[in-house]
Amino acid sequence: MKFAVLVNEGPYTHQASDSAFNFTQAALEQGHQVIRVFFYHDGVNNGTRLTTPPQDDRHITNRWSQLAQEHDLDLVVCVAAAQRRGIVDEDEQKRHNKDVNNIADGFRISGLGQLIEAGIQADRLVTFGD
Amino acid sequence: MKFAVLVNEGPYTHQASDSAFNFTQAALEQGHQVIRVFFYHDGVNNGTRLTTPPQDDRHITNRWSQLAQEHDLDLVVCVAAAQRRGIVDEDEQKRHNKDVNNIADGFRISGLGQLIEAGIQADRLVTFGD
Amino acid sequence: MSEELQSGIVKKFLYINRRAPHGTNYAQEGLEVALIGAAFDQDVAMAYLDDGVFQLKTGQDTKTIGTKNFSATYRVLGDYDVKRVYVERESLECRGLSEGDLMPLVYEDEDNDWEEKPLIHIVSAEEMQQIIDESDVLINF
Amino acid sequence: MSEELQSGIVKKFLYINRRAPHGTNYAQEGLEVALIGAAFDQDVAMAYLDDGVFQLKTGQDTKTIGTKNFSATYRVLGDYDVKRVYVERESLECRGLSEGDLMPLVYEDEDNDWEEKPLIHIVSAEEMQQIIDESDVLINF
Amino acid sequence: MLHIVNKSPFEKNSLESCARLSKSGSCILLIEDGVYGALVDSETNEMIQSCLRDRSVYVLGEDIQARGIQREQLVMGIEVVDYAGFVKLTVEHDKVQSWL
Amino acid sequence: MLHIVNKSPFEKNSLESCARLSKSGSCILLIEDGVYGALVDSETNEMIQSCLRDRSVYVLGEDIQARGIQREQLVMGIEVVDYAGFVKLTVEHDKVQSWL
Repeated sequence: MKFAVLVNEGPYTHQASDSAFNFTQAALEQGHQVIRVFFYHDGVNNGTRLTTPPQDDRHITNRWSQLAQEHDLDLVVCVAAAQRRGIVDEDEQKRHNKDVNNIADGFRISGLGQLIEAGIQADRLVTFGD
Repeated sequence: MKFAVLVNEGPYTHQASDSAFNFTQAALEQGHQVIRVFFYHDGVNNGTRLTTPPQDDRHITNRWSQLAQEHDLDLVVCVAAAQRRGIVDEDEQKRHNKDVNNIADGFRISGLGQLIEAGIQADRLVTFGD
Repeated sequence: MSEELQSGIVKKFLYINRRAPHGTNYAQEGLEVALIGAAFDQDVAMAYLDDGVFQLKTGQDTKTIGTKNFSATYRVLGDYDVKRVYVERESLECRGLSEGDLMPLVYEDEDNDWEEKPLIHIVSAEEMQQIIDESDVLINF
Repeated sequence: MSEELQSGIVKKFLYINRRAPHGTNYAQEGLEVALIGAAFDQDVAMAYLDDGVFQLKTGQDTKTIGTKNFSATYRVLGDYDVKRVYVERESLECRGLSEGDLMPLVYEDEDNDWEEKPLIHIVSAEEMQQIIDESDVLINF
Repeated sequence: MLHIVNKSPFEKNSLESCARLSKSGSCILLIEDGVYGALVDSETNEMIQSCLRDRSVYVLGEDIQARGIQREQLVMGIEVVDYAGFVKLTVEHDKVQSWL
Repeated sequence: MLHIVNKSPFEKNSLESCARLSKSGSCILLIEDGVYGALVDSETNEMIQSCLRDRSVYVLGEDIQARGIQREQLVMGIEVVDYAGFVKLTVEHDKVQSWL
């Protein structure tokens, strides 16, 4: 079965990103396909490579990056939400004349259309948020 | 009178940062002193220079930076909360071996002790959050 | 748009709005999705319930708080192929509001000489149950 | 610590915890402030009310959800000069909990041959009103 | 003492907790989505009435205007202040509690 | 249809709205702080009882364990699933509504 996952909250502050990760992992373990994980609202904050949580805590962003690499996941950060919250990839960096970018490995920034497309193509859309 | 302001939410998602800004401005206009604005929890996300909100919208981070410059405000981002959320200054960049930093003008990263100190030194601590 | 999308899958999208405007920006970002969704030729409806009904309140003016005033955007929903806007009656009543407190949203009916028709349907909780249950993709704000 | 702080201002700090643990990390970040606050020689108390009472529930184990288990940290509150922990009875009762569901927190009384004493005081809403009203600095989590 | 409530009483328990745990004689200020608690004819009316019995209740004018609420729609006895008045309330009261 | 509730019913109105707007025969899963809604002897007991009358109610085992809730403390009739069971519920039901 084809799943799409929507994550509306940033890392650590709310459990949403943890729950979405655990759900995605469990779905993959059962042989399902996860066609896209879409990060919206504060969820875009999962996609920065600049976090350094305490060493005895999980590294939420790295965990997503690794899962994406292992399962060829499509991790999409909403561009409109990212602009408001300061998540920037190379293209956005150039377009908005920023000196640096902060996107993490395995994440890409794209439009809201990617969420709607996921809703059309997936058999199930499961949302995690606040 | 000496005020301290605590901001617990990031820009745009919640009104907290807007309310804190409006309150701080009104307090300064009445001749009060604002000895510190402390950004905690998701509030640390106010301190990134990488946001580019739509042109017809307010620029929350720049607004704080400008107010800080005009009134010599002390904008402090909580280091523990910043590490979990990817807000990094030059020192943090070196310490954690990051390739870039993203702190905005007029903000500095420091410890939670700065919040307690503000609570001791200010006549009033006013909190804005979710 | 990809080929698969042009192949004609049409799903019922329901955007469920349960939060007040301005205190958070879910309302604003929810509108953005609805407008962008128009390009995908899907069957799109909006549901307003709980504090979401406050989003449709007349007379909103955010100049005073310095945030973006997006409430005018609701008026263009009809132009973006959103033909059904459902508001739960129980949510209105619980908040001391009635239909007269809501912005009068309309759309132009292309099958009927572009006649202006009301976009808002006030429905009971039971009808809202049905509307939710009959939708294919539910996105919450 | 600055000179001014060493000059001896002592304020009553009350950390008010109203949120459940794990669903958000306010509980964890609230504990961090309380522990760091110990270095400032202030009069520090903790209040647990509403869903905050769930923070003190026995038997929490976050291995299953992969988040950090900070519930052991409550046991060291006494070592960090937090001498008073107030829990509102009404909040417990409304949630079907009683004192027996809470971790037994203690501190060692230095004025009394380091005798172990209970840290938790179950108080009524009226007493909690008074505790809040008598504090100087209120920080909410 | 000044108590601030910024959440809708229809969505969250902040106003309810404030009503239960603020002392007689204290002051309550509704801001942000908290201003919806001031609406007349709503189901939370009784909660705010009980506050008005022995406490003063204010609502932030900027926030009611943003939400399209007219003064006539407010429960009788609630006073409107602007941000300057908000600052004055924090000066008049010796401490501030935000029921987030 | 599967309805997911992730907020404590003592703090937010999510479970209440889910109870009002989910159809008879549907399925409700409590996760994150939503699991507190499954506690026996609490004031929200009636809400969950009304759901159990014509809907099935599940609670996520990982989330009750994290919060120190024992199975004996759950309202009778609520079933416990793990993340694998959560995935199965989303497969068995043709759509998913999250009451955030």
